[in-house]
Amino acid sequence: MASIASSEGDRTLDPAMQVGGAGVDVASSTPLQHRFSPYSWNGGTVLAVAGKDYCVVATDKRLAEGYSILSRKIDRALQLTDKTVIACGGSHNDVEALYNHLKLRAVMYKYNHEEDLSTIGAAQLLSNTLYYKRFFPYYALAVIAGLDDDGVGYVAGYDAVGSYLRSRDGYTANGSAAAIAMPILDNALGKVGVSSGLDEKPEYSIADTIEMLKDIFVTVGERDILCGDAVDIYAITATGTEHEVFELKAD
Amino acid sequence: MVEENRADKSFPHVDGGFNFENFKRNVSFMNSDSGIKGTMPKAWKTGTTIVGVVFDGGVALAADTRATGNVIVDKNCEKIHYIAPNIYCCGAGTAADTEMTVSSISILQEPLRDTHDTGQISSQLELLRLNTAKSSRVVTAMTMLKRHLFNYQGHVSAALVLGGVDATGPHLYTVYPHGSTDKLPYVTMGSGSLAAMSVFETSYKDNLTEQEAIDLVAEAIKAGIFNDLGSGSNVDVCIITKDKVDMKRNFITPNDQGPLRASISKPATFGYFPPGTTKVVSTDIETFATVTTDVEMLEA
Amino acid sequence: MATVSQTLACAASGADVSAGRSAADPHKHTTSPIVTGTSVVALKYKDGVMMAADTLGSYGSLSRFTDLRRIVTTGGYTLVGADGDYSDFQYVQDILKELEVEDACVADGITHSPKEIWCCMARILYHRRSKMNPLWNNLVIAGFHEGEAFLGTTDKIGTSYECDFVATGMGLHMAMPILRRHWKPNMSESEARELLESCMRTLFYRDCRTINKITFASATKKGPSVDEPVEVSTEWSYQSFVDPKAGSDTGGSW
Amino acid sequence: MNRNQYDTDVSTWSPQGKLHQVEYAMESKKLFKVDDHIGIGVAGLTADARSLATYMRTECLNHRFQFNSPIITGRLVSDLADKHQARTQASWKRPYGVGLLVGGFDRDGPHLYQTCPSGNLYEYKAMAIGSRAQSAKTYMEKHLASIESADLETLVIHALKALEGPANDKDVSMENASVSVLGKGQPFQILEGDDLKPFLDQMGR
Amino acid sequence: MSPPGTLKKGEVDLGTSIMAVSFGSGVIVGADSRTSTGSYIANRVSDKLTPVHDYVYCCRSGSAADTQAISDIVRTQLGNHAVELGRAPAVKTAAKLFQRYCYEYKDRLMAGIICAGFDPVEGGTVYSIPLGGAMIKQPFAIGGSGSTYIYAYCDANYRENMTRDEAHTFVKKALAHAMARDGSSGGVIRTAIIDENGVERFFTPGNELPFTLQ
Amino acid sequence: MLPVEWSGEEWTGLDGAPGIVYDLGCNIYSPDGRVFQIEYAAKAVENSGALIGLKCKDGVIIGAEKLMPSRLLMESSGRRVHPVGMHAGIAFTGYAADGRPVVNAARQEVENYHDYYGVDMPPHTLAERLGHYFHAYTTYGGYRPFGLTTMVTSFDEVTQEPFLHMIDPSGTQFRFHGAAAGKSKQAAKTEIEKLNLKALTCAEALKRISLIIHTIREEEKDKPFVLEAGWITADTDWKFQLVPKNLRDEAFEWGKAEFDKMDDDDDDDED
Repeated sequence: MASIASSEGDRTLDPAMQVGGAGVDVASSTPLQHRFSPYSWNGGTVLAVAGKDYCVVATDKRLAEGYSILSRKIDRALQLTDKTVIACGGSHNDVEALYNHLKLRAVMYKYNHEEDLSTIGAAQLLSNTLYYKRFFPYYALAVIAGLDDDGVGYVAGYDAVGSYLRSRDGYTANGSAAAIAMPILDNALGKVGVSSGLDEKPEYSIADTIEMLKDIFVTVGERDILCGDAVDIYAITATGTEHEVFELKAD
Repeated sequence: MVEENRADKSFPHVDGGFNFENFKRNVSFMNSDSGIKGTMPKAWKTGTTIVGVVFDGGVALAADTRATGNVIVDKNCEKIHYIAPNIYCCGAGTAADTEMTVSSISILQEPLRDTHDTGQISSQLELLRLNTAKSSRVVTAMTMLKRHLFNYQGHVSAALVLGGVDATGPHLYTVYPHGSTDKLPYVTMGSGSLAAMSVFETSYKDNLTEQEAIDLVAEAIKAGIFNDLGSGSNVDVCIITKDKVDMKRNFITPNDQGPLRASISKPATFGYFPPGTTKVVSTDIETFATVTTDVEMLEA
Repeated sequence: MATVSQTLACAASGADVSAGRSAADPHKHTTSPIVTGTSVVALKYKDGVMMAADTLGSYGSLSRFTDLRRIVTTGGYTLVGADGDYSDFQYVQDILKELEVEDACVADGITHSPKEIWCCMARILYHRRSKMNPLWNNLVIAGFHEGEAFLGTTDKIGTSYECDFVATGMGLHMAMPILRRHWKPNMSESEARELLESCMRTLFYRDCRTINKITFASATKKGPSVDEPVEVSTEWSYQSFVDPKAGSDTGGSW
Repeated sequence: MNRNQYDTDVSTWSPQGKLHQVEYAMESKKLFKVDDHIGIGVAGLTADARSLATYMRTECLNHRFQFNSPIITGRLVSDLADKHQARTQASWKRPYGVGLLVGGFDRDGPHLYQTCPSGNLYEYKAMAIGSRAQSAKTYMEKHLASIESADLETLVIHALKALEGPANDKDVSMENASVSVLGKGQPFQILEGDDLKPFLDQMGR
Repeated sequence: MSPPGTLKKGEVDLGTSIMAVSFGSGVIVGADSRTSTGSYIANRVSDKLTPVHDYVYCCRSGSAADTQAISDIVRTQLGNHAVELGRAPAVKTAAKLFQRYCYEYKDRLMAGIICAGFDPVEGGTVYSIPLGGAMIKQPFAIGGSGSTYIYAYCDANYRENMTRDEAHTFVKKALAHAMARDGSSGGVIRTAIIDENGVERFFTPGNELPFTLQ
Repeated sequence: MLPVEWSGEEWTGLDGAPGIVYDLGCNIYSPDGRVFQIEYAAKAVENSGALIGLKCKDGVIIGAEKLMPSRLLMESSGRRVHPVGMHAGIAFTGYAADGRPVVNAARQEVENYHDYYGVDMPPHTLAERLGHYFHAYTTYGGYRPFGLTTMVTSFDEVTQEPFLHMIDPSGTQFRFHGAAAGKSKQAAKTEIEKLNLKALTCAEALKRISLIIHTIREEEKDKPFVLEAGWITADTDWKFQLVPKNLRDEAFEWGKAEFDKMDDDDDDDED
């Protein structure tokens, strides 16, 4: 009987992995035990679109872990300056740590330079900050959105260790549903690599862009289980940043 | 002794039952450093919240309608399966396993026929009914399911809620992938089972009316839908009483996107593929055959 | 013990959490819980915040310690509840005590607000996870300060968020659905208590690591307080519980 | 003072041994933001003041990082005074050559502190430091009741008048004065140049 | 694959306290009612007392699937055997059948079984068939993960020639203590008394247990 | 501070006369075996407000006279009495800026002790540790001694009573029934000796301290001061507590009134 008792303590405490159905993973037979992981995968989808004098970035408010919803109303975006917003999917603890660090750096920058960090400067700072932890990375899938020094919309996407690229076509996606959102953006806005009508893509207004992003979130929310509940939308123009929350379905 | 050991090594000792060598092989593939690592095809899961409750004179079953692979593969799938005219079964786990397991005992067609045991399972419920001229009993279906799953030692990943009404009254079971069963007045299964159980543990009472049972199972499924990411979309309900089965497909649709979509005034050009989006590189039309139609009137 | 400020000074600089040095040193740290507590459940209501947890300290599956208090008060406004490893929670309590003494010594009439304590705890837990030496707890921090109820939580890797109601551990799976279904803003004290009892009852039914000896605590404008443990009522008398084979003779056993 | 010949660049010493450019730069910076809720005015060695301001800013940022809340001014200035004091007790250090007026708005209301090179720390209802502090103090003592009950606008005018002293012996102007304000719902802000016009107008300057 | 003697991933566990005691004219079997997967209680009122013949019961611990399957097989075989025999089979026969399967398939099964019953030759009889498939006759037997907590209690409190009521109280109290300390045991206490008159079943609800932790 | 300065050639007194160099640092003894720096530090204390500590029937109280040199000062400014743990507090008089590092050191000691041993630091240990701390600053040439006399009170869990200790700039510490420091400490001691401490409660003692301070500062009674106090009593659950303002104000007024009465009596006597 002793082995019955002793087999108890070793097994995982996560019931979702054990209850019949979803927890039964035929392909895996690794022994179940406590192993500490400093990371979690909390989802988070970020979409950003840049216009000629504006930028819109949207990210959902669901904090998920495994099959559970921890919160339906977290803030995934950081308004770093009047004209720069950063948003990340990934491991939320790292995302928040990254934000706290960036906030600190932005304030220090302002003390030292007596002006706000520019979007392009912030983009480089974000890259450096991520790469600084190259061998114990921040699990943060970041998008930066804002206006560049000329007042033109700027969006860039990052990997977790700081590689980044300003989007040539002015849109990017990162995080949980990026893979299914990107083709939609390509279709709506992409100029590179689309076979016809290269010059005929319409210039959307900031209002249209916001509506478009809402529609994309509704759409990907139907296919990505981690994406849902609500979206934070930040619209950045020379006069400042406007914030709006758009509800999604909660299942 | 030495001789025997050597023999053991050359010829793995299998004394009856099933052979799970392929399973072991797959695991070693998954764990090896070769290119296949992590690339085994991923089966669709039914994520799933499924529940059942016994009420005065019948059984109520219910399920959500989300199926998940890498993405949600079906937003409105059916998880309440027919077993017999008086018996239905909700399935959770790997979609293929639940569907095949259920159908294999419910109809003549036998997708799982192999040399090992379908000889036993081939005496399926339908045949049994034809042979005995009696309606199926729930305990029979339950026993067949548990035998089948026990034989596969958990590798057939089907977790079931089985309910029905037979000559001895209403019965409700859960069947676990390894082949154990429980008989209870209220049951839940799947990744949303804990959420759904929380509803039963706070709201169940003995001698529910049919309407109370319907409301209760719907509420339990909703708890799964809104708390478990593996479950979602709509609520299907199936009411089995002595004389009839009432399948309420999409009984509740709490995640209708209509109002959300309607609230968006998206630009007309968005989401629209204008003719010519896919560039025509060249055009070449060749006539293979000419089809003519001659209609000849027959005289009356 | 490093002081709070020392601990956090490192966290702020980010310096010592940078490289693989600490990550590659797994044998030094205990990375599994030993004496454990299960779910903590808490919610906001009209007068403040209410919290509940049972008093069991499990040792594997052994119900070893039967009177562990896993909700404590700290400062003038705050309740802290914890699941997970009890020794780590005691360390957390030492840190809380330190903050409390600091406030008392400065004696400027100001003590740390619940939100500050929540934030501080999240930093500490994140800092420890970054050293691959986690404090194995989910912490629930609740309080009532300057007329407002606060409720926040952080897990062992520092994932933290504010909320109107929260449940940790098994509670995340079984109490959260109940709370999401029945919680509403401005519940009365008795409604809130009833809802918490309903959560704790369900957890007692369905979590192997519970006993029916539960502490309820609240933080209101009168300050934080933790009650002595009580038993919640349970239901075992459903007809088919009493006689599992009632109404049928199946011939078999199931 | 006639110092114009020698104040064109930073590398020219005046006959009195002063670097006017540097001093002008310092003069223009007697007020520092430390956080949204804390500002300082300094009198003495500006280099020391800068170093202390940096220290205070870092402490504020660290506190925000740790607790996500503004530091309590009294606790910050206590640490600041400790820094002053530590410089007075060892022979290989020199005291900070600067005194600070620290204004802060905490959850229990506004506070005004003064630190001294000695390490002494005081909390005041109103205070002045620097070369012409005595006349300002005389003014403020005289108008203490009015200062204690003043709204922000009146307070700014009191501050400007205190700079002039009770005898109005020197006029303040948009060029030679700046005022920093902070309070409830009012993050630290420096009023200078045109910002001061309405106040000066009201004072009839 | 899981190592022998442990549960397979996702398998349902009877993590259990079970017990059987013989008294002069019969036996008493008892069990808790908790079935768990991990720390989730999948069934809080399960029935781990399973009849295999008119006067013979088994108490199941270990894998729910394995023990249900074994007891099904044994019940079937015992039934056939009884028909052939023309009278009720001996308890020892039932235990022997359990041993047969538990021993033969010891590397694939997780089953700890107590087989107890009444027959006219031996009276009330208790056999323990622990993991590995031994078969040991005992005046009383305890089993399952919860049993480790009550060995001393049972040693101190078991007496030969207890009356039926004394034995019943002994079983319920011992199980309550095991359920109190073992996180994998709990719920209600189900007991059955088997003697020459047949089987009588009893139910002690979870809120009326003779002992709970205070 | 130093009474001498370096002329470039030799040490001279401030008046230009040849200086005495024995008092420049703690590492120099005078020919008659004194360390002048310590004595000078004690001077700083003797120029400061009074500090009075009493061990009473139901606890320990320490009261301090805090001078208010400016109308613009907040009353709470420059506190002389500080908690250093839940069960301990200290008060000081002398060179005020030196007080805070001592308070911080005491807090660190108390906290570390509790962290390490899991129980509160006993009073005599706290006094000893602080004494060492003071003393350390009297043994190095590079440092100057603290210009402070400090009273320490803390509660002993074992004997279930609060202790009163006093530490002077040299680091010398003793336990007292009643102690006084600062300006006119002799006069204060005389007054303390008149009290029946075994019968006095802390609440009563607060008033007595007020009266003593009013009495001994007769010379400068027009200079405003604030009465500060801290106590550990049965009523505070043996925790150190700063005496609430209303009680202090009440005691202040009582002391003032009593003193005025006595003063009047004296005047009458003289008539």
